[in-house]
Amino acid sequence: MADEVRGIRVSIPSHPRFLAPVRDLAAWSAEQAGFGCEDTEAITLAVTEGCTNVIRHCYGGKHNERIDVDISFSTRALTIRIDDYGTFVDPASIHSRDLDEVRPGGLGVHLMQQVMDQVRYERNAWGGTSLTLMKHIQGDDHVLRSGELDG
Amino acid sequence: MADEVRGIRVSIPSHPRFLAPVRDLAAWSAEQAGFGCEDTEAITLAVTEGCTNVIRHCYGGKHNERIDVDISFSTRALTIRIDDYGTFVDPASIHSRDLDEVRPGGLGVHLMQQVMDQVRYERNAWGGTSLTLMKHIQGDDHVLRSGELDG
Amino acid sequence: MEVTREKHGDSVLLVIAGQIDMYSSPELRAELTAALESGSKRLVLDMEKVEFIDSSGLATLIEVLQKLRGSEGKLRLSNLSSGVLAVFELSNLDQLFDIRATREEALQDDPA
Amino acid sequence: MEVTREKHGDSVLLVIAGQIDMYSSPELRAELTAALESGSKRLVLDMEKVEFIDSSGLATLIEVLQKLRGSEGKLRLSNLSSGVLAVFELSNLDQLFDIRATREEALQDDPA
Ligand SMILES: Nc1ncnc2c1ncn2[C@@H]1O[C@H](COP(=O)(O)OP(=O)(O)O)[C@@H](O)[C@H]1O
Ligand SMILES: Nc1ncnc2c1ncn2[C@@H]1O[C@H](COP(=O)(O)OP(=O)(O)O)[C@@H](O)[C@H]1O
Repeated sequence: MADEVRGIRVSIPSHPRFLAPVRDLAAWSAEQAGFGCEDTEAITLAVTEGCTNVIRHCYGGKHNERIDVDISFSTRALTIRIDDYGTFVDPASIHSRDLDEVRPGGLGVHLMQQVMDQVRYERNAWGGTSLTLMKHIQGDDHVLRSGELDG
Repeated sequence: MADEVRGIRVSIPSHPRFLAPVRDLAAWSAEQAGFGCEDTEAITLAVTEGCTNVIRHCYGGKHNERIDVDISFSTRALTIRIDDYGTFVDPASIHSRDLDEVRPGGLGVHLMQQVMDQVRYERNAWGGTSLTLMKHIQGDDHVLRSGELDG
Repeated sequence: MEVTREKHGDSVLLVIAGQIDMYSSPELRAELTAALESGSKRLVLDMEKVEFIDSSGLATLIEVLQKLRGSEGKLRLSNLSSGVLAVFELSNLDQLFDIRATREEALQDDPA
Repeated sequence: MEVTREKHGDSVLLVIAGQIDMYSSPELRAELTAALESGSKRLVLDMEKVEFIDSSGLATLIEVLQKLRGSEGKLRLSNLSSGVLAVFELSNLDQLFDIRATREEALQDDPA
């Protein structure tokens, strides 16, 4: 249980309107974890791309399905897990376009991979897809030190 | 399912550090629902008081227990449900102090009752307490109209 | 929440910014205690930049009033936004506290 | 997101503020389309107040480039914050777009 609540979990409808508050939560979490401005922007970008892809590809633009975003802190990394309730998609089929072939779209996965230390797709307990985004905290100037959240 | 996701649900650890992001989410939700500045402040106050009481009275100040905050929109009201995983407390035992007897504390329940249209305590499915805070939207200048969230 | 402390003659001015809730109240309490212990008889809290206050914040301020009771010390609040003032009013505390419109007024001596 | 449109000689200047994501991109697309249809050959997007852009925003801008291809129309971006510029760079788009440091520079005619 203790581990389970070492962070924030938010569930939103699959409507793009809810991307902004999720981004705010991710930014707040990144700042609490001790990330600087640049890394915080990177994290909000990645979480936006991950959720956008769920709305677009998993739910086909339907606005009232459920997306769970789980943000967990440790002293060494921030990990964001994005869970959908759709069908599991083979991670091999999820990849960016060739950057030289300029067209609208096809950049989300590339951006996530560029700014995060880990981007991993797995099947979740509900048969949908779970996307894990992880970024290491550099240095030791972070705010949330080991044990600080203990009761 | 459609009804279930007509809003945001956030789970936080019972650490006062997490009151601010919950307040931000509540403020965002109130603005989306069409509440003005004053009502939005009222709603953030009530949700803060509700969560503070859970941390203090239900979890005795322990920081790593779980609190769920469920924010749901309708065209006529904003409803915030705060669930704890403690033991159910008889609502009759939850009341404010006499306002004339000035002492630190004892104002949270009073403030919630002043600013919300409904403040209701119930036993939840986990045997803990569920606090429902509801406020009606006055007029019809609200943003989230019926159906706008449908896919 | 951020608190800055300035000496103004007899008074100590605390300029408070941000949100006062269960998380920041202990820090506010520490700042208020330090100010009281600095020997000043008059404490002025400028609250222009306070965006939010809840009952934990009110409790912290009531504690100061109670500490000052029977002493010559005085506590004044200034510059409350309408939202913050509303929380005092809803709690019937707007009459209990000495609330002034401006920082200058709060720092002024009362006519003896 | 907020967009304001101004006519500057030959050019249309769109000042964009806020966040560009999947939610606001359709509105940005509509504003860009309206600007293109107003008959102006040159479009300048001032992005000083853009706090966030994601791949939906990039896609919307690439669409404009593609519409202008083969015509005399031009698209220029100005005043990108370092965070917004980084998203262009990460996508190898900083060379594709005509990005200028200031709004004035973006509004200037190129030497013929
Ligand atoms: N959550 C998802 N579920 C299913 N397929 C996905 C998901 N995310 C990405 N994909 C697949 O990976 C491709 C690349 O995604 P991305 O780089 O974000 O570009 P875009 O979404 O603009 O196509 C998508 O076109 C889609 O086929
Ligand atoms: N979530 C809760 N669980 C158990 N008891 C509660 C809860 N919330 C409030 N109470 C009871 O109601 C009383 C009044 O609460 P409140 O008006 O917020 O003042 P305070 O928390 O400062 O005592 C508390 O002292 C407590 O006994």
